[in-house]
Amino acid sequence: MSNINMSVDLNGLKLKNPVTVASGTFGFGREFADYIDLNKIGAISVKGLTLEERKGNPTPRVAETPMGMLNSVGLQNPGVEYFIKYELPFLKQFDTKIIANINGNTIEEYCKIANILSKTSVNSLELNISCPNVKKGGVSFGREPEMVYEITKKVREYCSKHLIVKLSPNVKDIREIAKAAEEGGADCISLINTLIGMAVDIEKETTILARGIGGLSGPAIKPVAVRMVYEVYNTVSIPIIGMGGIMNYKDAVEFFLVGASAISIGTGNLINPYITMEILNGIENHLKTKNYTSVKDIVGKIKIPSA
Amino acid sequence: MSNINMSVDLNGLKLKNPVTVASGTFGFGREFADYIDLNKIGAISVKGLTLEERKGNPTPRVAETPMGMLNSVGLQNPGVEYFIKYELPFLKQFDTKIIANINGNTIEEYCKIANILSKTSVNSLELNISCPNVKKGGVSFGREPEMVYEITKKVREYCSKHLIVKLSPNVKDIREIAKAAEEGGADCISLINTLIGMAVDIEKETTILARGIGGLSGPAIKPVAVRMVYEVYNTVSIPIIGMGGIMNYKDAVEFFLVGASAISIGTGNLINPYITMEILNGIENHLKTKNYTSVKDIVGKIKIPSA
Amino acid sequence: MKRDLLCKVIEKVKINENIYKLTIEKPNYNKNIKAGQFFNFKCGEGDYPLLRRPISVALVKKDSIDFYINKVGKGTNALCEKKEGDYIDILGPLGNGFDLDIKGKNIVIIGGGIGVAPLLELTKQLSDMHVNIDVMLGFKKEAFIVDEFKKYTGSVSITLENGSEVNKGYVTDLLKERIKSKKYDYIFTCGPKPMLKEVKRIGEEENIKTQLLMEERMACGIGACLVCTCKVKRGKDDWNYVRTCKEGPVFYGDEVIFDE
Amino acid sequence: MKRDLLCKVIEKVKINENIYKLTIEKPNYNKNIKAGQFFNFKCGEGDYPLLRRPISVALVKKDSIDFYINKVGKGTNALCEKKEGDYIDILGPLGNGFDLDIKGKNIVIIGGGIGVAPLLELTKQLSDMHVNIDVMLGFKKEAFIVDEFKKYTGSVSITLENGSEVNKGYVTDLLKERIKSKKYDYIFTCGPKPMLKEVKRIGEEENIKTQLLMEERMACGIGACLVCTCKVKRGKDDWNYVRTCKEGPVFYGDEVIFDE
Ligand SMILES: Cc1cc2nc3c(=O)[nH]c(=O)nc-3n(C[C@H](O)[C@H](O)[C@H](O)COP(=O)(O)OP(=O)(O)OC[C@H]3O[C@@H](n4cnc5c(N)ncnc54)[C@H](O)[C@@H]3O)c2cc1C
Ligand SMILES: Cc1cc2nc3c(=O)[nH]c(=O)nc-3n(C[C@H](O)[C@H](O)[C@H](O)COP(=O)(O)OP(=O)(O)OC[C@H]3O[C@@H](n4cnc5c(N)ncnc54)[C@H](O)[C@@H]3O)c2cc1C
Ligand SMILES: Cc1cc2nc3c(=O)[nH]c(=O)nc-3n(C[C@H](O)[C@H](O)[C@H](O)COP(=O)(O)O)c2cc1C
Ligand SMILES: Cc1cc2nc3c(=O)[nH]c(=O)nc-3n(C[C@H](O)[C@H](O)[C@H](O)COP(=O)(O)O)c2cc1C
Ligand code: FES
Ligand code: FES
Repeated sequence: MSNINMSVDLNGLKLKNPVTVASGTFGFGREFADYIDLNKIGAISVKGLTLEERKGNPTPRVAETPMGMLNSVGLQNPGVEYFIKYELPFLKQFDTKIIANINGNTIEEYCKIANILSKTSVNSLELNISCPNVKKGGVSFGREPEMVYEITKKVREYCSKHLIVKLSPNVKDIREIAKAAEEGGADCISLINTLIGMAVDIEKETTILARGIGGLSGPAIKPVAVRMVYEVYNTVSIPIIGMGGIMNYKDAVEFFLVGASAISIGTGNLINPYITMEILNGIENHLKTKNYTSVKDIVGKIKIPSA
Repeated sequence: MSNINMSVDLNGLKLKNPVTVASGTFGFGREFADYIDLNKIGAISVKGLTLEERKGNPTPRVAETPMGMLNSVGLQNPGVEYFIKYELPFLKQFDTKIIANINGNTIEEYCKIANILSKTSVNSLELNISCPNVKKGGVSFGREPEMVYEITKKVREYCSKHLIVKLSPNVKDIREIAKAAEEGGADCISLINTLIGMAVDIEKETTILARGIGGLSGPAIKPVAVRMVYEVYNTVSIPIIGMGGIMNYKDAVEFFLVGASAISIGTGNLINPYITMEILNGIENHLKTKNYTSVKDIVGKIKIPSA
Repeated sequence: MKRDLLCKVIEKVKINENIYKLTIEKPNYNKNIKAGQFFNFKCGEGDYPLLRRPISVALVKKDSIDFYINKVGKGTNALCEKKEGDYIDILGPLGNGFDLDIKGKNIVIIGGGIGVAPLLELTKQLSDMHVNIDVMLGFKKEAFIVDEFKKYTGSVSITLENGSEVNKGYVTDLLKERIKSKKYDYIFTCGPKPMLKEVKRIGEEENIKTQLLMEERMACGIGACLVCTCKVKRGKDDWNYVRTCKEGPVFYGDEVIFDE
Repeated sequence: MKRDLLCKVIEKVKINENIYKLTIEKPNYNKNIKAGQFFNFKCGEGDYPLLRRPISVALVKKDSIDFYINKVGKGTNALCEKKEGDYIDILGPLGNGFDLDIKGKNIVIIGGGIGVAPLLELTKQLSDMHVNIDVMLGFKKEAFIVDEFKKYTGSVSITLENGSEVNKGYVTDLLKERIKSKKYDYIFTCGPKPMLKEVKRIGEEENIKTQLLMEERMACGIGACLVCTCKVKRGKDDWNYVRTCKEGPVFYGDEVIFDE
């Protein structure tokens, strides 16, 4: 397989391969070290971090939907200081890039956490302005271009690391949001976060999730994700990490073709802990079969038949 | 079954039962008359109409996605005059309500068609400001509250019939859109239309749909639809026709519980032409088992466990 | 009213690595089935995969129907997992079927790949009409159901794209060859799009009426959703999209516009 | 490194209308399986249904494991459709399992409904430790696997919610009755939430240590996604959400907070 060049450069963040894992679906990596060699992953985006510990939302936090799942974790995490002290050293043992997914109730909190993490060995910060599972902050920062521009610009001032902005699909026009992030100073864009959804237990006449709404992920949302990556690719000039329902190498290739420079696997990890390795091999084989020499060859190559 | 009251009043439009069929998935009814008794359907929303005939988009117009489908029909229809002359008389043979789904490139066109149809025997007009499959008009009218208010208000002036406004889920906040429709003079709201999506043929490196993007429907979108109906129910006081991925009576009951007064079946018709009758029976049985006497008893009854 | 029914798989035969024959009990309503019609199959268990898959009627027997299924994806793979005794939800018969109200005595039937399947019932029905039928079947590597065709006509020829010298080539080349010495009144065909295009061209060149069985991605199969359109001529300079599942899947060669 | 594996269904036995026993080949890595652990099952074909379903280890044998599956929805129904010889993708063993490093000789094991399944392996393992085990099993209408328990202890009692006068009632009532005359050192339990709550209460009241096997909706089953949380005490006045799939599914009665 060595003759395919799998490395990608996400505008300063160099990955040995384009297969990364999505925040919230890979914990801090520990659980997966039992199944796969973490050295072989392009990058790991860790569970969303906040300044202080968060307990998260009440249980039940998950509901299965047709080819999708709703989660309502609510950013449960031990806080950024705990992460730096106890989780980051574990992760730094591996030859992979560490992306810290950051969250806050206010812009100031985002800036503070960016500042703190800029002094650590994480390789990139991922500004999560798209979490639907918290009362304050979260997706409310990600739905208006003006707000996205402002928060990106402010955080940029405190972030000396590579900066990714993670976009919410719960918007009117993803292009204007992506443009705002680019103008605000993002080095890279990741998308999509979850769609907001709800599921009902018709016997109990309650929502299945204790909190009512949750974030929809998995194959069900793939068509929306692919469309949004396509739109953003044709709007901004910074690279894109594409995600949303990737379950096999074919799904991954769809994302490269519409313009993602790297892909991220979320829900797929929860179903098959070996999935990253299977997809990595699958992509390489596909490129080989089609006589490409680098994964970069197919990024954005899609054609629209009637265009 | 006769002891359950299934009739609903959608703010002036009285249906014998709350099971209706969604525009674009039931043609003008003819094809289904071979399978079911159209007299037993609450209402039929016909294929989207325009002033002039439309040929629609190039083929392929359909792609299957995980528990969903993308369509790119592009409002192919014979034009409103043809409809009135050749299709409406057929439909009026049946004891069901006829909803004319109307579309235009400009507000003027919407008004014109509303005016024309107001003089016919259709029972309601459904203002479709959410079609993702046309270049002009369509969803672009449905994404900003100001625009929704304006078009609803203008069309209202020309529409002497019951007026439904059909909302797009491709928005930032469905509540403000619904509010705008209500303020503009809508009698009723229907949602959701399709999410915008894309699917890729990785061998050919083209999109599967000739036009690239299409509208995502089916079970995959149900969690988004349920959430939006819930949000809108808690925002406006006009009734809601809920739809998006309803495949069985359980799905239908989810929609009632979150606030829909009637439900509409779209993609389900394409998979099972008997589905409306099966769902109608299923709803009645469910209500019986739970000792309700009317379908209205469960509308909006949902509880959020942690609230 | 029509009823769609769960119909029992009576027999399943592996034809080759990729193709299975399913013999399925006839739905128990009294409905004439025409050659060129199809059934829309629910392939998996429950709702997944979501859409039905159209499969042509290959042979209508007294109480059952033969279908030939080529495994190409989720749906056809799931179908080929069905076992004898299982029930399948098949909706149909759907579509127009071949128009057998034809003039002329010399018929040629040209099939390519899995597209040969619906031509079997056609050959059977035509053979009852006492016309001369030449059947030409083209395959990639391996022929199948040739013997079935031979039950209805003595003239069955085969080409293989990767064949030996005797029969190597495209089936349309065979047609072009034969046409030099024989005057056909009618061509019926089904197969991959490039083949249909070429047959249409030949028909127009030689002034022979053609009927093409067209494949298009479908959803409902009953004419309700308008996703399966085929571009056809309308009047002199105009065109129209019509439903492959309803106005088709069989079209006259001179009405179809192949420009997409 | 662990490997999840496609494991063969060796035997399938219908226990009653709703419950099946699946005996599945052991994954071929060398891993100790503890009572109270579970495997996370891929139930359908391919990707549907999407999430795995957790099923407790009921009995570990030399080369195989018994699981008892109660059909309640899509996933468990699909599992019960599997046939002998089919392969299932099972990930595990997962979770902490029961803590068998216990003090005291008098053990009571209380199970309700399908929750009796994991208690079988527990009973077996405890029986090797030469302690006294009273097993009390509660069912709605119909008891099952009672004979299996009898292989490991002479004391197995049964209650049926809809039973005859002899054994009618809740299993927790039986426990309350017995406790009057017998001093237990330890309670192990698994079953519906209201039952667990009641057992915890009794344990606290009587000052008997309890271990509860808790069920919670899961996704990954390996501790990565934090959706399966259980509310437990932390320190004196604080609490925390911990992962049922990783820190559990077995918790001490005195740590669990039942307020949701
Ligand atoms: C009128 C008609 C008759 C047909 N008769 C036969 C037959 O007798 N035997 C047979 O093996 N096949 C036949 N086909 C083709 C068959 O329907 C497709 O191969 C099948 O739908 C592919 O489904 P899949 O899930 O296996 O593949 P996938 O590629 O996973 O299917 C994905 C989607 O694309 C659609 N699709 C993919 N390929 C085709 C195609 N070639 N034509 C139409 N839709 C397609 C599917 O229906 C599905 O919606 C016929 C098609 C039509 C339109
Ligand atoms: C640790 C553990 C051990 C278990 N052991 C067994 C066992 O040995 N035998 C057995 O029959 N069942 C057992 N269960 C319950 C079993 O996992 C559920 O009944 C099953 O997941 C339901 O799936 P379904 O698709 O049939 O039902 P659906 O209702 O269609 O499932 C929908 C979703 O809800 C979840 N869900 C529904 N009910 C439960 C439940 N009671 N617990 C957890 N998740 C649920 C499903 O996992 C799925 O994600 C166990 C559960 C846990 C957590
Ligand atoms: C259980 C769960 C927890 C998640 N937590 C986070 C999070 O903390 N931060 C974040 O940016 N995204 C979070 N996400 C979103 C994912 O990173 C990803 O954007 C989304 O799930 C879409 O990808 P997928 O369909 O492959 O899962 C979470 C998703 C899931 C399923
Ligand atoms: C093939 C197809 C055509 C459609 N055409 C229209 C249309 O003309 N007008 C309209 O308002 N909605 C149209 N829709 C949207 C549906 O009416 C419905 O809002 C949507 O499909 C969601 O419901 P479902 O998931 O039950 O299909 C169409 C949907 C499909 C699948
Ligand atoms: S497939 Fe629906 S109209 Fe042909
Ligand atoms: S199910 Fe994912 S952490 Fe427990």
